[in-house]
Amino acid sequence: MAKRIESLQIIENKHLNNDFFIIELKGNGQIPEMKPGQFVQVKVDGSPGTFLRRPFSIHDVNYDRNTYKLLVQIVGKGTETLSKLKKGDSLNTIYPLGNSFSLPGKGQRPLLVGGGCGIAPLLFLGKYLKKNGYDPDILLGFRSRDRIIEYNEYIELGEVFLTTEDGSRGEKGLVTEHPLLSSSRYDMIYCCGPDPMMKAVAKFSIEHKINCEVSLENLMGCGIGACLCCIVETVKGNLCTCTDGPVFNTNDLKW
Amino acid sequence: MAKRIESLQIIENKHLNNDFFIIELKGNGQIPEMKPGQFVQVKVDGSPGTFLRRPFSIHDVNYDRNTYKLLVQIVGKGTETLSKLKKGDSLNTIYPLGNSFSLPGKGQRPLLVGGGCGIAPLLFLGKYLKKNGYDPDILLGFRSRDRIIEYNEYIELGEVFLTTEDGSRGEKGLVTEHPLLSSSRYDMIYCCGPDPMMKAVAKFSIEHKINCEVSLENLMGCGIGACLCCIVETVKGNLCTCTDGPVFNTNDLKW
Amino acid sequence: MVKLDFNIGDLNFKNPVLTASGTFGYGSEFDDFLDVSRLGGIIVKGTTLEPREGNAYPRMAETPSGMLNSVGLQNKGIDYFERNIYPKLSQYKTNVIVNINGSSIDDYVALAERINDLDHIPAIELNISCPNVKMGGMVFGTNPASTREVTKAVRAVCLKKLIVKLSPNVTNIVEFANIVQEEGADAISLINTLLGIAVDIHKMKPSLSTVTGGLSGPAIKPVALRMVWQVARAVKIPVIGIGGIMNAEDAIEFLLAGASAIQVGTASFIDPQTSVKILEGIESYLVNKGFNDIEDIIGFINKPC
Amino acid sequence: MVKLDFNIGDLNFKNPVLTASGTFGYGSEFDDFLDVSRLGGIIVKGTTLEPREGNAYPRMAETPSGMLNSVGLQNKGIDYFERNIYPKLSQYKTNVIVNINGSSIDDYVALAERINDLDHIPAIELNISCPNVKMGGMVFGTNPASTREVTKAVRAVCLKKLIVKLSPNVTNIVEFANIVQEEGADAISLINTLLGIAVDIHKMKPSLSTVTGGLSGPAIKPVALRMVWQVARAVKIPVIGIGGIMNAEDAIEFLLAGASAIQVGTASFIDPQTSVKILEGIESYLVNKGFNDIEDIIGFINKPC
Ligand SMILES: Cc1cc2nc3c(=O)[nH]c(=O)nc-3n(C[C@H](O)[C@H](O)[C@H](O)COP(=O)(O)OP(=O)(O)OC[C@H]3O[C@@H](n4cnc5c(N)ncnc54)[C@H](O)[C@@H]3O)c2cc1C
Ligand SMILES: Cc1cc2nc3c(=O)[nH]c(=O)nc-3n(C[C@H](O)[C@H](O)[C@H](O)COP(=O)(O)OP(=O)(O)OC[C@H]3O[C@@H](n4cnc5c(N)ncnc54)[C@H](O)[C@@H]3O)c2cc1C
Ligand SMILES: Cc1cc2nc3c(=O)[nH]c(=O)nc-3n(C[C@H](O)[C@H](O)[C@H](O)COP(=O)(O)O)c2cc1C
Ligand SMILES: Cc1cc2nc3c(=O)[nH]c(=O)nc-3n(C[C@H](O)[C@H](O)[C@H](O)COP(=O)(O)O)c2cc1C
Ligand code: FES
Ligand code: FES
Repeated sequence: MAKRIESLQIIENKHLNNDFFIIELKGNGQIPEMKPGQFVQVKVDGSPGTFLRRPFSIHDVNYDRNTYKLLVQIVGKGTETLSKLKKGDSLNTIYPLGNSFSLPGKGQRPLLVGGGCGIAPLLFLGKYLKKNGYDPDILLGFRSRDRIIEYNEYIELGEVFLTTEDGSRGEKGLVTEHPLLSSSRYDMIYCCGPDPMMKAVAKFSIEHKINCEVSLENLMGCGIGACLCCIVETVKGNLCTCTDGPVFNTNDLKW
Repeated sequence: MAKRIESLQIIENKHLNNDFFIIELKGNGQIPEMKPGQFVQVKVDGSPGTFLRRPFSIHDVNYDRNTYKLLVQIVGKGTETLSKLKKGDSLNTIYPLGNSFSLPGKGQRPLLVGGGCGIAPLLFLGKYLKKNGYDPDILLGFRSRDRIIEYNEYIELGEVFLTTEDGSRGEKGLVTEHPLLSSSRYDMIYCCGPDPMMKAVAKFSIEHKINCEVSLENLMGCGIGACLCCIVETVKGNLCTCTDGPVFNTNDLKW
Repeated sequence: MVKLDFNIGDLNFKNPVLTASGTFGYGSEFDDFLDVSRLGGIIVKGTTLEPREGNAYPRMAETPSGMLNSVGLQNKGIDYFERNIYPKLSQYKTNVIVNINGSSIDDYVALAERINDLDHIPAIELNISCPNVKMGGMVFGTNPASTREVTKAVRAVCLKKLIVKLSPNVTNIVEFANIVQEEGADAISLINTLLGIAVDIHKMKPSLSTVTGGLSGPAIKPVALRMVWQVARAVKIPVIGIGGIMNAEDAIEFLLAGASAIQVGTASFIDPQTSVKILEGIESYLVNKGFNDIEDIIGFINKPC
Repeated sequence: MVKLDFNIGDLNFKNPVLTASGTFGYGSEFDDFLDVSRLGGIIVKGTTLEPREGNAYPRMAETPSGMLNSVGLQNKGIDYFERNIYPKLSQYKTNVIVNINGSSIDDYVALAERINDLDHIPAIELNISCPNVKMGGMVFGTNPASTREVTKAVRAVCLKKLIVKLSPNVTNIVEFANIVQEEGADAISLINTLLGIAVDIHKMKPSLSTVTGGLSGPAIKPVALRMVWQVARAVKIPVIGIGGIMNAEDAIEFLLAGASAIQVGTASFIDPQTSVKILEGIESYLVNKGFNDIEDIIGFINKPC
């Protein structure tokens, strides 16, 4: 899967709420095959404070339309600048980057756990799991009822369980407090979200000997393994999030 | 005339051709009184290469509409970024800055000479002269027929004479080659344009003992007399273009 | 109310936001934009004994997140200053500090003596770091022996608070800081500009008439922060941080790294109100973080956590 | 056809565009984006005798027009390099240069000797300027005596072309350039990163685990250009310019200032194709300006006009 650098046309920039938006990009030629968990490095033009590219997970791919989507949370200047891009603008991206989630063993039951912008890679992953004959359950955590995004997309992939921190919908609390987790119905957990969430899920998985993969965030200089800035300490030594990850098995992490 | 710093709303950005555009800015409160020759310092957002503000002459002022205009030529990244601004966007400006053109003596005949983006301050000046009872003639130089801009605006102020470098309209050649100049009908010449043009006009004026004021361009750090970067060598020593100028009497310059 | 003031010896500054020499004129250039008296202090234009015309044009070039200048201390000299500028400066209700420059130690000493007589100037900033003059300037500030000599000589006559402004164009900034502390400086300010050049590839010439100039602006902030951090850990006297401070966040970085106060330089060119905005921003930061004395955050990154 | 090649001694480079150590991996990371063999040369990752894990996370921070890194020479050591990386590197039809690093002079000497045996490595770059390691690195490169000693020792054993990479964190760069020339270096490359810091004001901590890191990117370009200009006028051996080169215009600034070649660093992170774009841009510039040999523009700004 050769990496490429391309200026892609934005065919839609849909704002989900004040914090989240989805950019859909159209391939120039045929877009290459991509795998869930992979990411792209985006060049943010017109933001003087944003010198380096910004990494975003591949949220969804549509080979028929020849497009892929990024789900982005506005957290700083770079993402804010991206939020203002319009249909027809172009976005320079390097993609597809990184490794990807692995499929569960035959007949195993997968659970997807996500929160915040961590839900981004899980849609693509869920679709991929379904296509490969798995029936994922999905556990998503939000701050409150009105922060819930992409619910309709996930409901198509499997049963969706929700937690909200204020209890305004679903279970009250964090995803790790949801009874579903301790039901230990699952053989494989995929998790992406804020660090504390991933660490809690990893701890739970290790305790219950459930296979668990997380998609890590990290400061990235290059995204292609050249700068060695994005390391994560693993049992195999310092590995690069951008090439050895972003997906890691929690058994390999020093959490 | 107190200087102010304000984010002003763009109520129009009119592109005259590929190189020139006119931005009309609306005052927040009442715009202050401005004088022809004065300029504004504009903050260019979203252009990483553009660290400092950019100076532009006040092209036209409409106290009734409470607006003023800038006529801008695209020459680099800053002006290119400005060219893309749209109605409703805001532009942070410091204004009004610098000195201004002086009125001719009673009964004297003024000539305005301009070329390129140097025509910018002359419209405001022409209107000011007319209001004060003078009948300016106007000599404008362009590269070719299709580069002519603002002709209709100037024609309202007085008789307009044109030169084009390729002779496609008006006299062929540079403004300094126009027979009008050597007619020595004028008592006061105001000139703004490329350096070689201003120098040629200055030389002519000095030879013919005609009073002549030019509006100089310069690299500006601050625009308010604080950095001392914008000096011009004069018979009175190094003066600042931004506070002692931008308008200088050619007798004072070491040309 | 958050406590914002700090002292250099017994000289009190009502807040830590000062303006850097050569970037704030004599204050009056900014009267239309802000109330200069709100600031902790202003350091006025580099002043010399005799009038100076400065360097030839062009003296400025824009660079990535910064600018080069080679103004070369253009000023009308101390006589003119005393007669025409000092009276106006005395109206400001803030600490007005004169940045002094010379081509020889005698020049510096003479200037310091002249300023002893000016009641409304409570401190001088000894500039041994100007990269844009052939004689003096950085030559003093990049040589340990000359740094010692000029500081000692000025200290011997100076009745005002003495701030020494260091050059960043050295291998070991701490060495210079220690020297000026030993010689009796009351505070250290740093950094002056980094020596740099730019080339006009169309004209195939240096962008500045002097070839080299002083680099200022956000580009130099990481270097400035590093030097402030190094010096603040080494000396006992207050350190004033300078270099690429564009907003309150930048200023707070310097305070956390160990600066007792900061100077706003190039930023004032882009937004003349930067200094007061920074003052307000520092105050909100302290409030939000629950500190009621700015002292509590000075050098905070050095605290074990 | 424009003549673009240049020589270090009898080693020919087909063009002046190289890639900087630590920013281009081992070349293969870029195979998807460009034909590495088109470049004048590549300088591979900083290599040490023993494997190194580098510094703790976080190792990177973004700064205005630049970045700080404190990677700290993470690499798998010379044995691994020789076995697993060298064979692949030998496929490239360009000059592959190894950047060598040590904690002691013996380390440097041992590495140079190891590389003598590698036929497809025509030159080494002696890195005495890494700011991110406690032992060695910049400690060598900021002390004239150590610079002399290490250069002499390596020169004594090194059968390859010897390029010495200088640190910009010094008062007088020319002093260091003269020393390495005297000790037999075949070329000088500069600059390595400027020592800087950044502070996370939300966490109230340094942004890097090591506090200080190396500043790279356009922010340092004016300083890099200044040092290249100073050194190129002082020495006879070729100078390779490095620092904030993002595009052909930047590269040409360095050539006009006196560099015989340039290295592309941080820019490759933002656009992995920067190096080939620069190559093409230099060629068009020469054509447009009517030069048919790049030699004609090297140091052009020094010519009287
Ligand atoms: C592999 C990977 C996949 C990601 N996928 C997504 C995604 O699908 N959707 C999404 O919204 N976000 C995703 N992120 C996070 C996203 O990259 C950051 O939110 C973004 O870079 C912030 O840019 P900014 O300029 O807006 O923020 P800044 O102004 O730079 O910083 C704001 C905050 O974001 C943090 N931050 C800055 N840069 C990075 C970075 N490169 N990585 C992580 N944190 C950073 C800073 O520490 C700071 O707290 C992903 C990160 C990685 C490493
Ligand atoms: C008092 C004054 C009034 C001006 N009025 C007008 C006007 O009404 N309309 C108009 O189109 N232009 C005017 N200019 C020129 C205008 O400021 C420059 O064209 C503009 O700053 C270029 O910005 P840039 O980022 O697009 O160009 P850059 O990419 O910065 O540079 C492109 C070219 O413009 C030159 N340049 C850059 N900055 C300046 C500067 N501050 N002053 C002069 N030249 C510069 C550079 O040397 C280079 O050749 C005026 C300049 C001054 C000093
Ligand atoms: C145009 C200009 C003129 C300057 N003149 C002086 C001066 O006269 N004396 C001095 O000590 N520093 C002078 N400086 C340096 C500044 O005071 C300050 O140390 C430097 O610009 C770094 O801060 P900054 O990045 O915030 O601008 C000057 C800087 C600029 C940009
Ligand atoms: C992430 C990173 C790692 C680096 N590693 C090395 C190294 O191992 N050896 C070395 O000599 N220089 C190293 N450098 C310095 C670069 O080679 C170069 O000198 C410096 O970055 C300035 O150039 P630039 O501004 O174009 O990046 C590194 C730079 C970066 C950004
Ligand atoms: S981001 Fe550069 S190696 Fe991972
Ligand atoms: S532009 Fe700063 S003094 Fe004129």
